[in-house]
Amino acid sequence: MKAAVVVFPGSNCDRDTAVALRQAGADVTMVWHADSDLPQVDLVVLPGGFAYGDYLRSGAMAAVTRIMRPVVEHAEAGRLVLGICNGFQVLTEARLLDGTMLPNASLKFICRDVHLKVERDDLPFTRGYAKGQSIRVPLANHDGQYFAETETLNRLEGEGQVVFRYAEGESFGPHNPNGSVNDIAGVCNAAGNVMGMMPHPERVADARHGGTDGKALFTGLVDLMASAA
Amino acid sequence: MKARVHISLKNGVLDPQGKAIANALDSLGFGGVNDVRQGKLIELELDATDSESARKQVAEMCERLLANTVIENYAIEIDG
Amino acid sequence: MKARVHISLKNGVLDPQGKAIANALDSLGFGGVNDVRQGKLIELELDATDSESARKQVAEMCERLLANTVIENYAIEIDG
Amino acid sequence: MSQPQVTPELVAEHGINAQEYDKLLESLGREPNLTELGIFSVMWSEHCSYKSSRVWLKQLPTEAPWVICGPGENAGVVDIGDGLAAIFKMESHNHPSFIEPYQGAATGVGGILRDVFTMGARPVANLNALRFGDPNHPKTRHLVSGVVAGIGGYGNCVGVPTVAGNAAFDAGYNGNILVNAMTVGIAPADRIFYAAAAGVGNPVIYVGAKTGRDGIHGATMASAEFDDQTDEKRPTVQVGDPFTEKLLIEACLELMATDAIVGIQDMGAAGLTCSSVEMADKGGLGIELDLDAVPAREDGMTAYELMLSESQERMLMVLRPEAEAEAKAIFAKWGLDAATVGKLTDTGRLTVTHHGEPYADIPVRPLVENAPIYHRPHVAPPAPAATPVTPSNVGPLDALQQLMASPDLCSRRWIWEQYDHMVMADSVSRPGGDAGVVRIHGSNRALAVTADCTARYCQAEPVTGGRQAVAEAWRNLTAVGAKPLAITDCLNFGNPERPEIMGQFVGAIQGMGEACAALTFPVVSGNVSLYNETNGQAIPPTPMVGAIGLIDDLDNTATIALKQDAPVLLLVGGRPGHLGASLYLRQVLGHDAGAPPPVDLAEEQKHGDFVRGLICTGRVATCHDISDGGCLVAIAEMALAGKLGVALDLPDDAAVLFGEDQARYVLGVSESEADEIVETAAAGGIPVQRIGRAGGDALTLPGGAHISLDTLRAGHEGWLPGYMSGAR
Ligand SMILES: Nc1ncnc2c1ncn2[C@@H]1O[C@H](COP(=O)(O)OP(=O)(O)O)[C@@H](O)[C@H]1O
Ligand SMILES: [Mg+2]
Repeated sequence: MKAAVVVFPGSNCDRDTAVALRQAGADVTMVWHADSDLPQVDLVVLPGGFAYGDYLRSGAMAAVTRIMRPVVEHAEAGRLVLGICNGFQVLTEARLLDGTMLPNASLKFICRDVHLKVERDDLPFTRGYAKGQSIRVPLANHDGQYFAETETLNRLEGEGQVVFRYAEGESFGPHNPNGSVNDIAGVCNAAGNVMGMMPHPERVADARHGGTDGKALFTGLVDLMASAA
Repeated sequence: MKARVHISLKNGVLDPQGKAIANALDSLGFGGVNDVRQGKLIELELDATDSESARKQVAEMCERLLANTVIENYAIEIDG
Repeated sequence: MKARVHISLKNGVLDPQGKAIANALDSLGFGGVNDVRQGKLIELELDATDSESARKQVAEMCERLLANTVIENYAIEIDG
Repeated sequence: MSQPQVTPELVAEHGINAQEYDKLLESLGREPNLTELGIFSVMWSEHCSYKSSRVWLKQLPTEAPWVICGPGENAGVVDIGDGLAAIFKMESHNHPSFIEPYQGAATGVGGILRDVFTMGARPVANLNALRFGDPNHPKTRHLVSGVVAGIGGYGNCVGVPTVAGNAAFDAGYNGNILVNAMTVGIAPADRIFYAAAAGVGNPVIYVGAKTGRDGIHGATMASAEFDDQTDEKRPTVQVGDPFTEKLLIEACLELMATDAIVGIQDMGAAGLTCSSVEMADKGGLGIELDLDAVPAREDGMTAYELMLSESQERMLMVLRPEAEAEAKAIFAKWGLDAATVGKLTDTGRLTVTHHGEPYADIPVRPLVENAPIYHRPHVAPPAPAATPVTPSNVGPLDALQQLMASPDLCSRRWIWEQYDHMVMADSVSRPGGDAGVVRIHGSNRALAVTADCTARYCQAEPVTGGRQAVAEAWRNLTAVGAKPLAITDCLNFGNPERPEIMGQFVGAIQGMGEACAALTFPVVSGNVSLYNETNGQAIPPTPMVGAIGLIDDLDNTATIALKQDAPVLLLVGGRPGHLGASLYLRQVLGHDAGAPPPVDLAEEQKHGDFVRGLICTGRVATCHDISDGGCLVAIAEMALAGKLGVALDLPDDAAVLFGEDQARYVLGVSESEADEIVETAAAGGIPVQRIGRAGGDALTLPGGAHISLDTLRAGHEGWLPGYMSGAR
C-alpha cells in the first residue's frame, strides 16, 4: 500500500504514524502542507499534533493550506483519508467529516488510555477488528469533545457513521473523558472512505508501547490494498 | 483602518468554557449570573481605506478562516 | 441584563495566535493585513437590574477571574 | 547618540555596586553610555555571571570517560553508544511562574528545550520538578493549576513527551514556588554544535520570533526616559509561543544536517547581548551587530531594549557565508523570520550600531572575564534537633493510609495526565515509576530519566541532603535497570548574601560533589537560582538533581508493579530504622525534626550494582527503590501498580516500616530465584531478606491486620484531584 502522511507546521505525530504504517508494510511518503499536489497514493493520513499551534481553532488553519485541495479531491474520488486526533480536527474544519471538536469538558489536556467499542468492522480502516470489540488506545488532546447538532447527530447515528465509541473498561476517571456527545470517538463520512478518530492507534502499535490494539488498523489497511492489487 | 470581529457560538452549541466560567463565578460567590458564553474578539489592522470594502474583505476572512460557520456566528465592526 | 466583556492582551504582550492568524490570512491571499490580535469576548446574563451595580459586579469578576490582569486588559459593556 | 546621561542612580538601578562599577570603568576604559551600562549589568548579573556560586560550582566532579562535554556549554553531552550522544540540562523558571504561573512555566519549558536543540539534539523527553507552598495557602491551588497547564501547554504542543518529574508541597515555598524544567535530547555524537564563533567576516544570523519589549526587568524605568508612549506600566511577563518553538526545532535540525553552521546559541536570559558576547568570547573574536536588521515586534525600540530583550523563541548563529542562502531558504520554508544582523570581526570588541550610529563598543574579553566573583561568607547551619521519641498511637496501617493520601506522597496522575507523555511513540513506561524510560528511536535500547531532591533533608543537614539528592537520582535509574551516566542540577536557594543561606549552598554542593565522585556520576550541566525568598523568608534549600542513565537491552528492565510470577518480596539493604526527617515523622506525628538518614556512598554503590546486575541479567523485573515514606510506602506503591496485594513479614515497628534509610530497594522475584539471590547477596556482604509475598487484594501484616488495595488506592488517587477541585 502506498500512503502519504501530511506534515503541517506543528504536526507532531507525523513520524509516529509513518513508523506504524511502515511496520504494517506500507510504503510511506511524507507530504508538505504547502505542496499543491499529492503523490499517487491509496491512503492519505492527517496526523496528530498541533498544526499551527491549534491557534484560532484546532485544525482551522491547516484546513485551508494548499495541500488540502488535492486531499479533498482524493477523498471525493472515493480514496481513503484518515485523520488522527489533530487530523480529525482538520477533517471537520475542512468539512470532509461532520461535527466539530470543542475543548474537553474539563478544559484540560488529557493523556490517558481509553477503551473504544468498535461500531463498524466493514470499513477499510476497521476490517482488522470485529464489530463490538473493545480496544484500548491512548487519548491525548485538549480539544477532543466531539459535538454535532441534533439533526446531524441523528443522521450520523442513523447511517451508521459512528465508527468508535468510548466504552467502559478498567480506567481512572470517566470512560468518556472529554465529554463527547454520544460517546463518539471516531466517525466516517457517508461513503466510508474518510474517517477521523481522536485516540492514537499509532501509540499502541508495537509491543514496547504496552499495548498493540492499534496495530490492526494499519495492518488491516495494508492487507486490503495487497488483496486489491 | 481597524476592524473588530466578534465571534460567538451559535445557540444550541455547547460552550464548555462558558459553562466553566459560570461555575467558577458561582463558587467565587458571584450570585445572579444566569448564563455565560465565551467567544472571540479578533482585531485587525487593515490597509483598506474605505469601510465598505474593508467590511467585505473581513466578511470573506470570516467565511474562509476566522469563524467556523457550522457552529459560530460572527459580527463585524469597522472603525473610522 | 446583559454584559459583554472584551478581554485583550496588553500592548506589547506577544500574541502568538494573532501572529499565526495574520500569516494564515496572508497565505490565503488577503493582502493589506498589518496586524491581528486575538482576544476574548465573554457574554453574561445577569440578574442585576441597574447598570451601575452590574458594571461594578462585572468589573470585580474581571479582576478576580475573567481577565488575567498581569497580561490582559478588559473593557465592559452593559446592555439595556 | 541621544542616550541619557549615566548617573549614579541609573548605575544603582542596574544592580551594579560601586566596586563593580569601578571594574566596569576599568574594563571599558571610559564612562559607559546607557546601552553599555545595560549590557554590563546583564552580563554581570547573578543569573549570567554566577558571581556568588562560581567558586563553589568548581568543586563538582564533571568528568567520566563517557562525558563528551561538561558544564559551560548550553547543555551537557554524554556518549550513549551506537554513535549517539545524550544532551541534557535542567533550568529554573521560579519567579516568572509565581507571577504568571501558566506563561512562566510554559516559557521555562521553552527555554530549556532551546538549550538542548541548540546543540544539535532532537529533544526526546521533558521532565519537571515542582515545589509549591502549603496546600492551605490561598495561592497554592491557582499556582499548581497554572504551572501544570503551562508545562503541558508548551510541551504537548512542541511534541516532546513529558515523562517524569516530581512535585512536593511545603509552607517554605509559599512565597517562592519552584518550577525546574529539564530536557533530554539525542544527537549524533559526531555532530554536536557549540557556541564558539569562528571565521572573521562570517555572517551572524538571527532566527525566530521578533524581538519585543519582553522581560526588560529593572531596566524598564531607565528605558522609559526616552520613550514617549509609556501609557501602561510595561508588563515584563513573557508569553510563550510553542508553535514557533516547534518550527525552530525542525528548522534548526534540518539546517544542522548540512554543514552550514559554524556556531549557534539560543537567546535566553539577556537575549541578544548574552548570546552574541558568548559566541564572540568563546571564539576569541569580535562581533559587530546592526540593530536595524533585528526583526522587531514593536515600533520605536531602542538599542538598549533590543540588546536586553528576553523575547522567547529566538536563536543566533554564525554561518559559513556560502551557506547563508540555503539557511534562509530553510527558515522561509518553516515560516520563520531570519535576518543577517552582523558579522564576526577580529577586533575582539562588541560593537553595536542603530540607525547608523554607534551605541556600544565594548571589549569582549574583559566584559566576560572581569565579571565579579564573590567568596561570600558562609556559616554551617546548626545541627538538627534530636528526633523526638514520641510513641505513637497511630497504627501502622492507618499511618500508611495517611501517608499514601498525603500531599507529598499521593498519586501525581492529576499532573501527568495533563502532559502528553507518549508523543514520539517511544515512551516505554508511563509516569509513576522510579524513572521515565524512553526508547532510543529505532533501537532496543533506552534512556532512563529522573529528577529528585528531598528538601527536608537539605534543610536539616545540607551536606547529607546534597549527597542524598544525587544518591536518590542514581537509585531511581538503577531501579529500572539503567546504568547511571550523569546529572544536571538546579540549585534553588535563598539570598546568598546571608551567611546561613550561603552555608546551605556550600554544604549541599559538598554533599553532591562527594556523591558524584563516589558514584562516578558527574555533573555535566546545571543552573543556579538564588534569591528565592520573600520578606526574609527563604525557601528550604533545594538542590534539584536531574539524571539520565542507559538501558542497554529493553528486554531486561524493571518496573515497580508487582507481578504474579515474581511474588517473593526481597528487601535489599537492611533495616536500621532511621526515622529522623522522615515523612512519617512530619505527616503522622507532626514533627519536623531529626537528622536525615545517613548516606553511605560505598553502600549505595554496592547495593545498587547488585540490583542492577539482577535486572540486567533478566533475573529481576520488579524493583522499587525506597525513598520518601520508607519501606511500607514503597511496598504499597508496588502493590497498587501491580494490582496485587501483599502478605508482609515485617515487625510492627514504625522505625522499620517508615524509616527512610538509604541504599535500599524492594524486589519482586520468583520463588525459584529467591533463595539463590539471598545467598549471592550474603556472599557479597549485602543484606537481603524476604519481607513478604504478593497475592490477594490487600496489604496484610503478620498479625492479620490488613488494608484493602481499594481503600489505599482511593486515598492515594483521590487527594490531588480532590484538592484541585476545591473539595479539600
Ligand atoms: N511534576 C511531575 N511531572 C511528571 N511526572 C511526575 C511529576 N511529579 C511526579 N511525577 C511522577 O510520579 C512518580 C512519583 O514521583 P516521586 O515520588 O518523586 O518518585 P521517586 O520517589 O521514585 O523519586 C514518578 O514516576 C514521577 O516521574
Ligand atoms: Mg524512586
